[in-house]
Amino acid sequence: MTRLLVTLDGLAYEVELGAVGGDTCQVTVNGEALTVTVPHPEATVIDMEWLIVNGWPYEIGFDAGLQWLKAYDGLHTVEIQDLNQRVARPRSGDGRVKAPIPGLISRVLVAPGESVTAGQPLIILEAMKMENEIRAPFDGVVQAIGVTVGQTVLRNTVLAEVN
Amino acid sequence: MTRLLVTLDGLAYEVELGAVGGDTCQVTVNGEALTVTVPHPEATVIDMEWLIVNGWPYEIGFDAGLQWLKAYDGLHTVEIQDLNQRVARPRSGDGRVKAPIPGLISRVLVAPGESVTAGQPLIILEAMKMENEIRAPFDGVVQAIGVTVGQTVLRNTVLAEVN
Amino acid sequence: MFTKLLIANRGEIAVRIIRTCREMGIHTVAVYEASDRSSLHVRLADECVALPGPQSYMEPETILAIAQQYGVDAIHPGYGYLAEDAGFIRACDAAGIAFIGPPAEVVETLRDKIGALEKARAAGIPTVVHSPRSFAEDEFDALREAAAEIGYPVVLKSCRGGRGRGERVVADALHLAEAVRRAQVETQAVYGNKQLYVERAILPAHQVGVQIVADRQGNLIHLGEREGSVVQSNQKIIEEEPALCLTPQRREELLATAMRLAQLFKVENLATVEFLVDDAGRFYFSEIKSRIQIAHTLAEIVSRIDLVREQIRLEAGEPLAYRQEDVVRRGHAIMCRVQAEDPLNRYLPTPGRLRQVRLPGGAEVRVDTYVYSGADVPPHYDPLVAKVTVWAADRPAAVTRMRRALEDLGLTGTPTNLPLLVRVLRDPAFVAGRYSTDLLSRLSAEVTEPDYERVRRDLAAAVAVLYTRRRESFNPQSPDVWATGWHRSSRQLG
Amino acid sequence: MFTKLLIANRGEIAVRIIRTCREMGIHTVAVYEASDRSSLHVRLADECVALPGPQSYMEPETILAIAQQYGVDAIHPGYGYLAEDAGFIRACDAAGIAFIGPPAEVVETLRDKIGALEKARAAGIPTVVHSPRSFAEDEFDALREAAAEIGYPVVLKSCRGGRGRGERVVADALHLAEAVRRAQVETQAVYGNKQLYVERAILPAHQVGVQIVADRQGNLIHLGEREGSVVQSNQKIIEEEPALCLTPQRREELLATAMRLAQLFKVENLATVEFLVDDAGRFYFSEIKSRIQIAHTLAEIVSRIDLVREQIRLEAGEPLAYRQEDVVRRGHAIMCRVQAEDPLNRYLPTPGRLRQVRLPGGAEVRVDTYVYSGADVPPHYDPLVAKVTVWAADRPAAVTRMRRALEDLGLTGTPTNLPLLVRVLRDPAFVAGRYSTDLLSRLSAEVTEPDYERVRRDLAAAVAVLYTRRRESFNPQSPDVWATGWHRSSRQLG
Repeated sequence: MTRLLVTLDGLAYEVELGAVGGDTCQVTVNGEALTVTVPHPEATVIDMEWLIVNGWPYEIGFDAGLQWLKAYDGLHTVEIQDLNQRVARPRSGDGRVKAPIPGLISRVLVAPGESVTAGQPLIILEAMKMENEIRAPFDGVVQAIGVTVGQTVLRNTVLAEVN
Repeated sequence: MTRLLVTLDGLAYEVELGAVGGDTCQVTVNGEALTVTVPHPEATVIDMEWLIVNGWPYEIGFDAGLQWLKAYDGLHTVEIQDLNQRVARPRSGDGRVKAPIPGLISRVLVAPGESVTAGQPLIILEAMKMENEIRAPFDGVVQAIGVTVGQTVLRNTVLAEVN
Repeated sequence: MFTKLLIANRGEIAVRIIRTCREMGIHTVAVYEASDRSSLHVRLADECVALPGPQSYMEPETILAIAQQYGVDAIHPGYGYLAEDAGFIRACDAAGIAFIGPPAEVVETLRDKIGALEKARAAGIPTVVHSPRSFAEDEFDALREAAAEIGYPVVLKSCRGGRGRGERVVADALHLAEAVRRAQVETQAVYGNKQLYVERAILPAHQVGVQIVADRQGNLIHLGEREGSVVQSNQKIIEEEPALCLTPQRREELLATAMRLAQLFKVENLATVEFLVDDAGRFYFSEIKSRIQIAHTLAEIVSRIDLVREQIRLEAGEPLAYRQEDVVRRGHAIMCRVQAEDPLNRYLPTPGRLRQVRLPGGAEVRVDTYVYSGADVPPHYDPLVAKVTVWAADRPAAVTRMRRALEDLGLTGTPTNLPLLVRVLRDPAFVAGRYSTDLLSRLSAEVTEPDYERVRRDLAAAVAVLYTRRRESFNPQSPDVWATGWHRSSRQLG
Repeated sequence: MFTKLLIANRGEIAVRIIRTCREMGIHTVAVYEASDRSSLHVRLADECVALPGPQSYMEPETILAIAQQYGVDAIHPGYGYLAEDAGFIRACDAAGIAFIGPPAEVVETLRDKIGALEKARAAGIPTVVHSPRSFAEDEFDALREAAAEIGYPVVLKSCRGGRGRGERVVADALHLAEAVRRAQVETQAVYGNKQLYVERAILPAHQVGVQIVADRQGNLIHLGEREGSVVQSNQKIIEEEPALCLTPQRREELLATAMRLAQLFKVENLATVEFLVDDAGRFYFSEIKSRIQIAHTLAEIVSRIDLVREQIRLEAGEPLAYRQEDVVRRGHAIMCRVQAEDPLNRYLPTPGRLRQVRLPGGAEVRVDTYVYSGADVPPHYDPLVAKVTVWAADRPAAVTRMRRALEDLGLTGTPTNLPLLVRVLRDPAFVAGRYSTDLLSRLSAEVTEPDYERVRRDLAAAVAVLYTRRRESFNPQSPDVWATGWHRSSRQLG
């Protein structure tokens, strides 16, 4: 039995569910029993995009990190906590600054050792003819710059580290 | 170097080609050199459906057995002979009668041991509300009937054998 | 207005009805059978209900029970299935659920096809010569006598609904028995009824239907006529509007006759008044279909009126929003039915999973379908996969627009009749607009284009590359499939 | 008429041009750059030619060399790139290749935006207050003085082509320097030019463009006006026709003014005369775009005239086929731009491969796109992925039709702005038709529906199932990604 706390647009739902491998599973949300059908159980999980909950069909888009969910009525933010695992929330102080999209490094505005304040632009990343500022996540000191001007980077390439 | 005799709508073309793994390959057709680009070389082969030949793009549909080819101008029949392999043409006398489509056996018209003539209906296969006659491939004797009335069969299930 | 509507159908027409309901703010309930679960109608409805089996779409009790359980206030039957089932309509009436369509009595009158023909003839309207009654399975001798009296060639027709199922042209008495047997098997499968009647065949012919819209207040208008003379296995695979086989004067006569018939039979909601037209332009009343038709998209794209919206409005008791003179008809429209049928295997149905579905887009191209990349064409139903409807200012432009739309349309995973449609759209007789119901048996030999030599050469190169790549990617443990020299005749490929 | 035409563009507009050429029987040559190879325009063209790099679409020499090598007799530039490059037009003239668009002199006159504004004002037409000249990168002080003289808020604008790139509203002098720097970076990237000028900002405003069609014989007509006031990053993401911000009387005045301007500047082929309209309904001439626009589909779906066909016909020297009174305008149309942009990440571009593309269908819904299931959104270009245009008899029906079309549209693989578009289509101010260019900054809080509670509960269940299935299917060798309790803040997911 998996127990999850699903927070949708800030509203928390306690969800309990058993095996999810087949095309139908029983799910309890805040004590209410629901039947969830996965019409294409054989599809790879990343392709799965619609489910039927108690006879209501939902087409769902979601991001790779399951941070948001797109339903017919627009976007919903999502947080999922596994109540069985009780792992402490990791420190929020990850100072690795990653490329949010692929692109070209057009300028580097700071140097290692320099002090920066939260929100200060560190690097300019050009993609689709737009100039995107990559900013410091918090106040701190630049530990390293991982890229040079003119370099093409992939999504999630570490651009800089701040601590 | 692969050498093939490709017969398209009854017209024969002698084709020579080297490695075909990448996105571009050199092909000689009746002595004329052509460049063939496969825009999605990473796609599984069954999904491949367009190529660029000397700058002319072609969208191509073909059946699982490569017996026909659909291009923008309609259907073309295809036969391919590997000139390097020189395997004799197998005897055409295969008497196994297979289901051309999935469906339901609604009637069996002959019994093992019965003599039949080419084209004689052996079995009625119902699919999509249509009655399809499955006929004898040549004159002969029914060796076996592999199905019973009411049975649902998949494509290529052997329904009967005649020899 | 209704608040919750059940769609008692599947496939493209279910999707089409859901779309209008969503535009009208009406909550939709879809029904589906297991093999149909990937259909778009299930995904797009507000609620969806699983049916016990493939036959359930045509089971009045099953559908009505679901309608009551889900508290709907209206049922849209689409075409086929329960669309012309008077008993079902009465059951809906009794349950206080609106049936989107004509009253039971109208349906009953119209489904008695021989009675309808006689009533029309009594009103002075020309009809096709037909047998005075229909015949049960054990009345073959009587049927044969009726056919002899009418004179060959004759057409066998089902007493039940349309869509051409069971219809067969019989050239002479010798072929009658076998034709009757086959027609009965088919009508039994489709309509659950084997009763047949006989008509004199008109060959070559044109099939013309007039779209009628009628309110409960007694007003009715027509939205013009369409011609469906490109026929395969009795199904109209290509239809166009306006009809090509009519002179302007004949067109006016035919439209006026259709209006008279619609009034005579007191049609309500949507109906199509159907005629056969011979090569001289004479027309004969054939029947009235009192439901939405597959080809209704032609009237919609020409008139820009949403016929499903009108159906729902009229059933809710609202009057017609248009007078005849408000209806603007200009330009030309063509509709093609894309079906899962194998063009190289006698057009046998080809259910299966579609890998890629790429729909055509751009100006004045409309697609109605229940499939998408990864969806299934289930084995139990009609092979209709998609309808493509185009409009243009004139017929030549509509023909070239349809041709490019069909060339844009990509469907892989299971064979379809697309190559046949493309061939018709390139056929000189079709392009010239000179054809009748025998077009498909007279398709001209391959169209030769200036680039023919280059295209063949390039396709040979492309096929060689595909074949070699495929052979190399296959599992080497079954070399016999791919390594034999004469690939095409290899045993393993059946 | 032309026999072979090169499309000097990419993406949806290249596909759109190819479609009309195929309908006209004109042979097409497409150009593409490696990352763009999976685009539909490459697949649908008769011939395709690889370009050396992403910049090549805007290189006059490269394009002209290909045109000559392939023996084309016409070039269609689409929008952007070479559409308003007078030098390129002259080179085409010199090479004897028809450029589908106005003559070089007209383009030159119109691209001198300040000159055009002054010429219009001299003719008595109201214009926005603007700086008397434009400023180079090293003339910041002069630019600041000009801004102070006009009075804040002001708008910075590029001297080069449109599409809003580089345009920035500046609230006060404090923010001018940074805004100028950013505008210059952007205009350099898009147009290869940093020259800026200053206009007085009209806030809130409405952006209205009038579609003009003009032949070489001096005849011109308009196809009505469209409003593009739903603006994000200076791009009109939703446009509609007719404009909502005009009374019938103002509309007539504005259309008449647009016709006068079109004559004044001797426009030829297609052009859009653009105005700013303030909340009181006063309009100010802004500029003329002498090319086809992204939103031309609105005029097409309302008038049912194919504008690309008209462009080609007119360039071939044929006269206008329509008089003003022949143009039928009825109903209402809306167009949305679907863009590859991340709605949760400041709408940053999201190039990548699309897994599933499911286009909406049904009545009066038109889609223009270069993608399909499995196609790439390349990293170097505009994030525009698809345009959805709908028509209905009135605006409320058009709004609900667009809403259902957007809900029908399925795009997975990379985020898009679809959630934003859906939200606008549900916003009360938009639905009521009372909005101006600041709509997106005033979008109402989430729309609460009656079923809100049930939908949330069901989505929570669905997410839980998806999450659990995904976690189970993932490689157990990296448990840290999925097994941490607070999934969202997990380091590994960045």
